[in-house]
Formats: sequence, C-alpha cells, structure tokens
Amino acid sequence: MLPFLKIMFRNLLRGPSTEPFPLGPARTHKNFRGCAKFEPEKCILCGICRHVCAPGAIQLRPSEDGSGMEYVLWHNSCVFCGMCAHYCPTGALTMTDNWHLVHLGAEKFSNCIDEFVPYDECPECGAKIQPRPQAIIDKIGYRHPNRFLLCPKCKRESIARHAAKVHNKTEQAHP
Amino acid sequence: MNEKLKDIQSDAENAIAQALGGEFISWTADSYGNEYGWLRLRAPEDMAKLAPVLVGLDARLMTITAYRIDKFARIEGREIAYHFDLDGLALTATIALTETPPQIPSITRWFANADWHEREFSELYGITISDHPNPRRLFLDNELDAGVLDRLVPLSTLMNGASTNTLWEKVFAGKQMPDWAKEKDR
Amino acid sequence: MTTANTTNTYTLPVGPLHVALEEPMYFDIQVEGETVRGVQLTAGHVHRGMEALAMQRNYLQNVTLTERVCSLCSNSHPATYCMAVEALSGLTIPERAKYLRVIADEVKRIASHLFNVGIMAHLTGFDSLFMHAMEVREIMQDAKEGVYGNRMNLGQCVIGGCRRDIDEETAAFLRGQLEQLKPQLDELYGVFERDPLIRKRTRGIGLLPLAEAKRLAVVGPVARASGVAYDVRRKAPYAAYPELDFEVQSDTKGDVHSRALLRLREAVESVKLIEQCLRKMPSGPVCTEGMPAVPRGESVARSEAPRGEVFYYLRSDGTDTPQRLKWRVPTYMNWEALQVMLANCQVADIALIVNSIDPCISCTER
Amino acid sequence: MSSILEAAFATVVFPGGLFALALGLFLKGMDRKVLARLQRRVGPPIYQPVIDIAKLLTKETLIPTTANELAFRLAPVLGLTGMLVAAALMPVAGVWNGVTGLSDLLVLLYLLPIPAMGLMLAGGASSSPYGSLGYSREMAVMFAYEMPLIASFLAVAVRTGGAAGPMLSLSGIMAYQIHHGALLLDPVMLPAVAALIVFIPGTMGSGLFDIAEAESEILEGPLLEYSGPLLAVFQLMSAVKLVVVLELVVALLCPNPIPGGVPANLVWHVGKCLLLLLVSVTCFRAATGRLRVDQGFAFFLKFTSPLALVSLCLAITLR
Amino acid sequence: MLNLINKLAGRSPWIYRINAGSCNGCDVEMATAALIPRYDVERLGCKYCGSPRHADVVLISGPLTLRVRDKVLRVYDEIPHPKVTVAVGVCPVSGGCFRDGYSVGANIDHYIPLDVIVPGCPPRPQAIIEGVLKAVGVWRARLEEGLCSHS
Repeated sequence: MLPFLKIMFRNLLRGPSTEPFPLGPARTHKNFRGCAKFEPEKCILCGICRHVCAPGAIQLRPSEDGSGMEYVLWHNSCVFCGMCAHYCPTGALTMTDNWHLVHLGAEKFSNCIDEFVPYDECPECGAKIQPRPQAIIDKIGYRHPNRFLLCPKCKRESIARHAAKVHNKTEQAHP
Repeated sequence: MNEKLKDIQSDAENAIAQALGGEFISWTADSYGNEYGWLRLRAPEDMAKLAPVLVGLDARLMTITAYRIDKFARIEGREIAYHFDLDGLALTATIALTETPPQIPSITRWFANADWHEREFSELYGITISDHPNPRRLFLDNELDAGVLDRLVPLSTLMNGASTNTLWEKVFAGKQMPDWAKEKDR
Repeated sequence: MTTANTTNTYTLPVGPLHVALEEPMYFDIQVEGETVRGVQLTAGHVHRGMEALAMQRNYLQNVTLTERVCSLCSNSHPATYCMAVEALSGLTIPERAKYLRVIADEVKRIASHLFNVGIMAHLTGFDSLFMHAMEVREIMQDAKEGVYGNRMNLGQCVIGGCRRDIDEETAAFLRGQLEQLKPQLDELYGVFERDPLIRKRTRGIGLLPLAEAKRLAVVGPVARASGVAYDVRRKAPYAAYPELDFEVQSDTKGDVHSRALLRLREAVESVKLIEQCLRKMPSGPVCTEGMPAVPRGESVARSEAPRGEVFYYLRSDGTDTPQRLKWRVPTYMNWEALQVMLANCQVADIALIVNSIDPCISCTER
Repeated sequence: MSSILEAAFATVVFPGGLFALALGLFLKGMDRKVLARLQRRVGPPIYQPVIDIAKLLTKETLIPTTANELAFRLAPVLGLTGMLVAAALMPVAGVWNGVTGLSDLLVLLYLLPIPAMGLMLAGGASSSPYGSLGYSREMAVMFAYEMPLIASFLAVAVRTGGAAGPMLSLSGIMAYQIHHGALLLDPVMLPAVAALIVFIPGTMGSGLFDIAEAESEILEGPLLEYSGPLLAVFQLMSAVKLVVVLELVVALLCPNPIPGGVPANLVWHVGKCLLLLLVSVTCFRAATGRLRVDQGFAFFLKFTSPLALVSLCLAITLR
Repeated sequence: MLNLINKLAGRSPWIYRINAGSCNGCDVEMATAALIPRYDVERLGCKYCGSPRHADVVLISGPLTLRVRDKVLRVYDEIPHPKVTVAVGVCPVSGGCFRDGYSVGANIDHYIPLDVIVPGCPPRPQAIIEGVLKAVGVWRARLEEGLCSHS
C-alpha cells in the first residue's frame, strides 16, 4: 500500500548516508574543475585566454617599468568554465581541483591570481618581445628554433635573408 | 530525409506559392540532413496572408526574432524573422520593416503562442504591433525604456563604464589602469 | 452578490521570492476561499538581457555565456548554439564528438528530470521522498563532477566538437554510476506511480487537454504527457541520435501525475542512450582543429532539452560577434499553458501545477 | 495552603511548567533526530530545539507595520499559557493523579484548541494574506479533528464511566484501566484508539495534516511574520502542546503504572510518550506528505469520525 | 548567561535564500546542500526557513537584476538583526558572465554588504557549507559585539 515504507525502513537499517564534511575531508574527483592555476614561466602573453573568457575575468596590462605584463585572473569574476585552459596553447593555464575559495567579503578584491610575466628580449636587436618558453618552442617553433626567438622585425629580416640565400642558391644552380 | 517530410516540403512550397503569388522557399540542410526553409516576404501585410496558410499546413510557431539590419544601427531598419516548425522542418519567414515607426500586424489570432514573442520584440525593439490582445510589458522593468536592444551600443558603453571598469580598478587596487587596457576592456 | 464577491476574493501574491518557487516569479492570484479564480503574471525578474550580452561577446565567449542561461539545462544551450554556429560555418563535427554530446545531454536530462520530480514530492510535503529522489539524483551529480568537473555546468561543448574526452577509466566510472542508478530509478518510478498520497495529490489536477496543448504549442514533456508525441531528437535528429535506439515517451492524461511519470520514464530511456553511446562510440578526435571563421549569413538549430525544444537562431554579419543571437526555450512556450492548468484549482495545488511544467524562469527571461 | 502550594508546584514545576517544557523540547529533539535517521541523515543533536530557542532570544523582534501589535504580541503568549495550564492538569501514572475536579476531559476539550486559537489570532493579527490563509486553514482543520476527538472522549468515558469518580475525570479513567487493563488492548475501543492516534498528527500538523503551516504552499502560514523571542514562544507552545496531546492519549489509552516507585514510573511515562510520538508523528511524517485542505477535512470526516463513533456505539451497547 | 546564549546561538543558523536573478545553478546547489541527506546541514543546526523573518544567514545568488532589486532589498530588510550575508557564486560579487548587461544593476555590494563570498559557478554544496560555517563565525563575532554593547 505504501511503497515508500520499504525505502524508509531500508534507510533506517542502512544508517545515514551523510558525508563527513565539514567535520571530515570531502571527496573531490580528480577531474573537478576548481580555480585556475597560472604558471607564468609557460605564458607567451598571446591573450587567447582573455579572448575566450566570457565573464572578463582575465586582465593583462604592461607593468609600469615596461619590463613585462601584469597577469590578473580574478576568481570572483571567473565562472570556472575552463575555456582559457582549453584554448591555452602552452598549458600555462590549467584548472585545478581546488574549490576551497570561500573568503570574507572584505577580501573580495584580493582573491585573484596576480602574476608578472616578463618580456623576452630579441637576441639580435634587444627589443622587448613576447616570452618564448621552451614549451612553445617545442610546440610551434621547432623548425627554426633560433628564428623563433626573434622579434617580428628581426624575424622578417631573417626570413628575407634566408629567402635571398635560397634564391641565390637556386640561381647558382640554374643560371 | 524521409518521404513524409518530402511531402510536407512540397505541400508547403505549393501552398505558400499560391497564397503569396510566386514567393519561393530556398532550402538548406545541416550536416545531420535536417532541412531548413528560408522565405522572404515583401511587406508586413504578407504575414497576414501567410499565417492562415501555415495554420492549414499544421505549422507550429517556434519563435519570432526581431533584429536590426545593422547591429550598430549605422543603417536604419529592422527585420523580423518568424520561425515555424512543420513536423520536423524548420521554416523561417523574414520580413523587412520599412515604415517608421516600425509596425507589424499581430498573428496571435492564428497562433495563440505568438503573444509572448510579439510582446517581447515590441519591448526590446520598439516595434508596434497592431491589434495585439494583451500589450503589456513582458520582461523589462518599467525603469527601462522600450527598445533597449535597439539602442544596444550607447547603452552598453554606458554600462561598461559603470561596472566593469570600477570593479577592475579595485582589483588592480590603487594602480592606474593604462589607457589601452581601458579601451580594450570590452 | 458583487459585494459578497469582493469580500470573498482577495489577492494572494505568490513570489517573487517564494520558497515554493525555485526562482523569482511573481503571480497575483485571485483567491476565493481556497479556490483560484484568476492568475496575473508578472515576469522579468531574472531578465539579465542576455541576448544583448551575446551580441557583445565573441563567438567563443558565447559558448560559456549560453551555458549560463540556465544551469538545469546548461548543456542544451551551448550544444544548440554550437550547432547553429557549425551549421553557418559549414563545420561537421567528428563522429566521436557527436556521441560525447549525446552523453552530456542525457546525463543532464536525467539529473534535471529527477530534480523536477523530487521537487514535486517536496511540494506535496513528502520530504522523505524528496530527499530520496535527490539522493538518487546525486549519483548523476557525481557522474557529472567526475566526468566533466562541475555539478551543473558541464562545459563540454565547444564550437567544432567537445572539450573533454571520455577515456576508458572515465567510461568505467560512468558505467558504474549508471549501474547504481538503474535499480534506484525503477524503484522510484514504482513509488511515484503507486504511492497513495502522490496519486491523491497529483492525479487529475493541472489538466491540459490535447486541443489546448496544440493551440498553445507547448513542447517537451508537457506536450508529450498531453498526447503530442513531438521529440526533436526524433523529428529533426542531431548529434548521434539517428544512430541510437530510444523510445519517445508519451501519455494522454495530461495531468501533473502523468507528467512526472513521463519524466521518470524518459530518465530511464536516457540511461539506455548513454549506455548505447558508451558502447558504440567510435574512436577519433573529439574536436576540430583551430578556430572557425563564421561567415555572413543566418542559421537555425534546435535540440531537445530536458524541458522540451530549444531553438537557436544565429545571424552573423561576418565579424567576430554575432549580429543577432536569439534563443527560445521550452518554458517560454509552456508558461501560457499555466493559465489553462491553474483555472479553478486549489491554492494548495498552485505550486504543484507550476512545477509540473518544470518551469525554468532563468531560461525564459534570459 | 498545601493545596495551593501543590497547585503552584503543578503549574510551575511538575507536571506542567518546567517539566512540560523540558519534556516537550526533548520530544521535539527526538522527533527530529529519528526523522533524520529515517531519511538517511545524521540529524541535529537532540538538544537542538533548546539551542534554537536560545538563538531566537538573541534576535530582533520585527512587528509588521500593518499588524495589530497587541494581538500580535499576545497570540503566542496566550497559546503558551493555555498549554502550560493544560500540561499542569495532565496526570502522570504512578506519580501524580491530576488536579481533582479540573483534570477533566471537558476542561481539556476547552484547553486543547487554545494553541490553534493563538495561531489564528497570530494569522489574523499579522494581516498578511498568507497569515489569513493559514488562519482559515487552521480553523478548517480544527473543526475536522474536534469531532472525532469528542466522539473518542465520549467512547472512553462511557467505557470507563462510573468505575470511580465522575465520568469525564481523568483520574477515573485511569483508575478503571488500572483495574480492568489498558484501553489500548480493549477490542471494543480499537476503533477509538485508531482515531485518537490519528488525532495526534492531526492536531500537531504533521504528515498528512501539515496543512495550516504548509511551508511550500503558504510559507508556514500564521508564523510567517513572527521573528525572534515571539517565535520562540510559539515554538515552546508547540512543544508543550505536543506533551499535552501525547500525555492525554497516554492517559486515555494506557496509563498503567509499573512497580518501582516514582523514578521508574517517570521514565515509563516518558517512554510511553516517546513511543507514541515516534509512531504517530515521526514515522507518519516520514512516510507521507500533506493532503489538501478539503482532502484533510474529508479524511477526518470519512474515516476518523466513524471509527470513534463505532467505539462509542459499542461502548454504549456493551455497558 | 548571555555568554552561554551567545555560544549556543551560533549552532542554530537558520538559512534563507534569496534569488536575485540567478541562472538556477547556485539555487539548485543551495537547495541540494540545504535539504538532502548527503550533506545534511541540519546536523550543524541549520534549518531552511520559508520566511525571511526567521532567518539568520542569508544566501544570495544572482547578479541582482533591476526588476528584482527592490524586492530583494525589501526582503533583506525583513530579516531581523543580527544577520549575515553569504554570496553564493560569483554573480553577486562581480556579475560574472552577466556583468555589463543593461538589466543587471551594479554589484550587490552597493546595496547589501556581503560578509562571506563563496566563488564558483555554481560552487559545489560542500563549498556552500563551508561558506555557511564561515558566516557563522562572522555572526558569532557580531553577536559578541552586540551583547557587549548591550551590557
């Protein structure tokens, strides 16, 4: 007559299903998408993370002395969607399984990732360029690792020089 | 696509061509093989001719979309797209609104569920609907003027300044934000 | 008589912040004793102007933005949006991604349906059953957290495919969760079908006859419980649905009870669908390479969300933000049907009837 | 002099006053704990109701501007006082036999609806539509359960009548049962026993009959506008009412003392109340939801009243 | 005596939730956290109340849309002192995804002080419980202040 009675008495026999948290640790699956983690040494300042960030939680701005960029990801604006990590070409941004982000209202503006990413220097002319960490060289710059480290201007020159050399060679071969 | 849908497709083509005199539907298909019909009407009044035909075809009104021909309102003009479902086929009938103020006849007498859709585009785009049975505000607060989506650009620029920048300035606590960051800050 | 009427009927405001409503919605209900004589509805409390926001965000940001339209059907929105973008830019997503999308959709469907049915028990005051239903739902919540990383917003769809692949280990985990879920789901169905209190409270109220369902063009479980067997997954199949075997559930009673049972039956079908996907899923990439350029043009896409048909219309002017993105959600269509369902019902039944259309106000008002 | 002292003791310490409050809060705590267990939860500590009361005392009292302030403040106090008086009249088998002449079913019949009246007053005073809806519901439910209650009272009185003392006095009813065995086991009284057991959740508003304070329908009805200490008084009222109702049913159905003197009997009494609570309130609440007002009304009219009347008829014919 | 009451009070936080235009996610998670056996906040003394007048801890979700703003503020005023506000999800703090919308007001902080923030979209129930516990800490401190000023 009362199909629920069965469940009820089973409940009584089985005992509580309550998790120990907050009196004990909580289960967290390894795939959990918690707050983002940023590794400045891998960042190439491409800005794709900012481009895909729907809530605009990521801001990049040049530091005052012009030696690099200030990278700020504000957790109180982040919606933990993981798009930045998905599109990050170098894996500088990853999602961790950390969800312990509770904080007091007074700390709301300081709850952020605040890192500094220094510019690299062009080995030829010394101009400030986006950083070229090894990871990205391995990924997209592996064909001409030396040229990959140059600033756009020097790179153009290098390509031109190379092209000229190739051209000369071919001209010599087929005059 | 199965035979039944093909029949519906040709029935719809014939009936609409008859009612509107020579209007023709173009069909596109997505990668799953679903067909989508596109139809352009010449004048708002044509909707009143089309609606009874669609009722005869057992169509279901899915939604109505109003939009500006140019998002940034550099070119004047709005269009309305009516989306119907013919048992699996999606048919979109688009009408350009040429009059000022823009006006369109209500189709609630054929499609009862058009009520909300019409009220919505009326309040968001400031389009007048003639003989609507229930012309109240739908979603917008009375604090907001009608046609907010119509004036998308100035309004959102205003709001940008109001919330995003103030918040970010607090995040960058005390430091001055460079000009380029302010501009690019969406 | 008129004076008697004015003293007997009074206005009972329900909402906008009311425990029985998951979301803010404001009704003014004309009550005579305990009987409802009229319903006046004020909407717009969750109107966040999302369509305008979508026109300011670029195509990639909009994937996340559409996911936040509503968290109960949060997979259907980005999936349908992505379908619209893909249709416009002529992308075909990889085979494996199609299956992954079905899995994400169905996982959400099970959780959403169980939530709705649980809330129904809560509204009848049957809290033990509510808790039991929610415990059953937790199995699916765990699955979402374990597979996708969040309990509500999966973040699975991107333009061109899916983000997270289901490897052997995760598939085994998901299968385990489904095995756990199946007997519980059957048992729950039995309880909801046979429990005398649930039957007494929910049968024969909130009636929506077939003719009214057709006139108001309701969609989803509400339509199917009234006899309109329309399911987008069958009528305009997308993703991997054409290759999958499932039954479109329908009923003819059209009351609160039949809608709840229909949802539970659909949840059972969803379990089968996920199992089929895990079995049949071909190997291969889960996402197309690179970021697509969206050409000028327009496209339409639709899918079957837990609450019914979700419709997306995308119009692009060739820039990196949409010219117009319009979506229509199931509740938008079902809401007006409440006028029919609530006519002359009891005050005690208002919440039950409103809940029976599985209202998703944040979807509706955007 | 001693009778006055005795009466004062009865009202302030035992069995009314402090004892009733303590027992009530304990029973409430047990109710929540066991309910939690039935729902696979750990549940709050048993002393949680005490904490809740203490918490409410620290809160601010808000009085709606549209409310009648006097009635608004008076309602909970009225309810609590009524219930404390009723509790003082309840006999505890083997410990205390009740106040002669006052521990009487007729008196209780007048005292029992006081909390409901308090709630109605509260609902009326708060002038919120939910409050008044709760008020009308409370009234409907009250009428519904009053009828089988009276019938059961009469059945018990007729069955036990004349054994010792006046027909309606609780001590007389107790004395009869001590001689002839508990009415709980009397086949003639079985229908009335059922009616009385259903009366408990009915008057306490739990399970099927959580109609007047339906949280998800009318937001706890009359209590909607109450906050702070006044809400605490309402909670105390409900706790004492629980004690009164349970003790009453225990006295009517199974007041038999056990050997072992006062402490043992006290424990026995609390045990009986607790058992009755678990059966008629906790398990009932865990296994059912809420009926609609009309359904609840019909339930009492169609099932409970006939049950009680059957017993009454049997008792009269078998006299 | 007052100290004792103060100590006890912290173990009975009654929760009221306000939806200020959220997308449901946080709301559903709040309901989950508050009502289901797996998290069982009742063991911490929490109770979900239907009336703002009974509440101690207010959970707010959503970006505070224009239309709901006044109603939220009215309900907030109905909550008796001392009360603690917990922002669930990022929307109340920064607007999250919905910032810059024409119908979304500025952050709630303008109108209602947020005492505790639980970031997440939506935060998992455990995080909400963590937030409630933190709020209880704030509330205790507030009670002590209140009681000191009384005596």
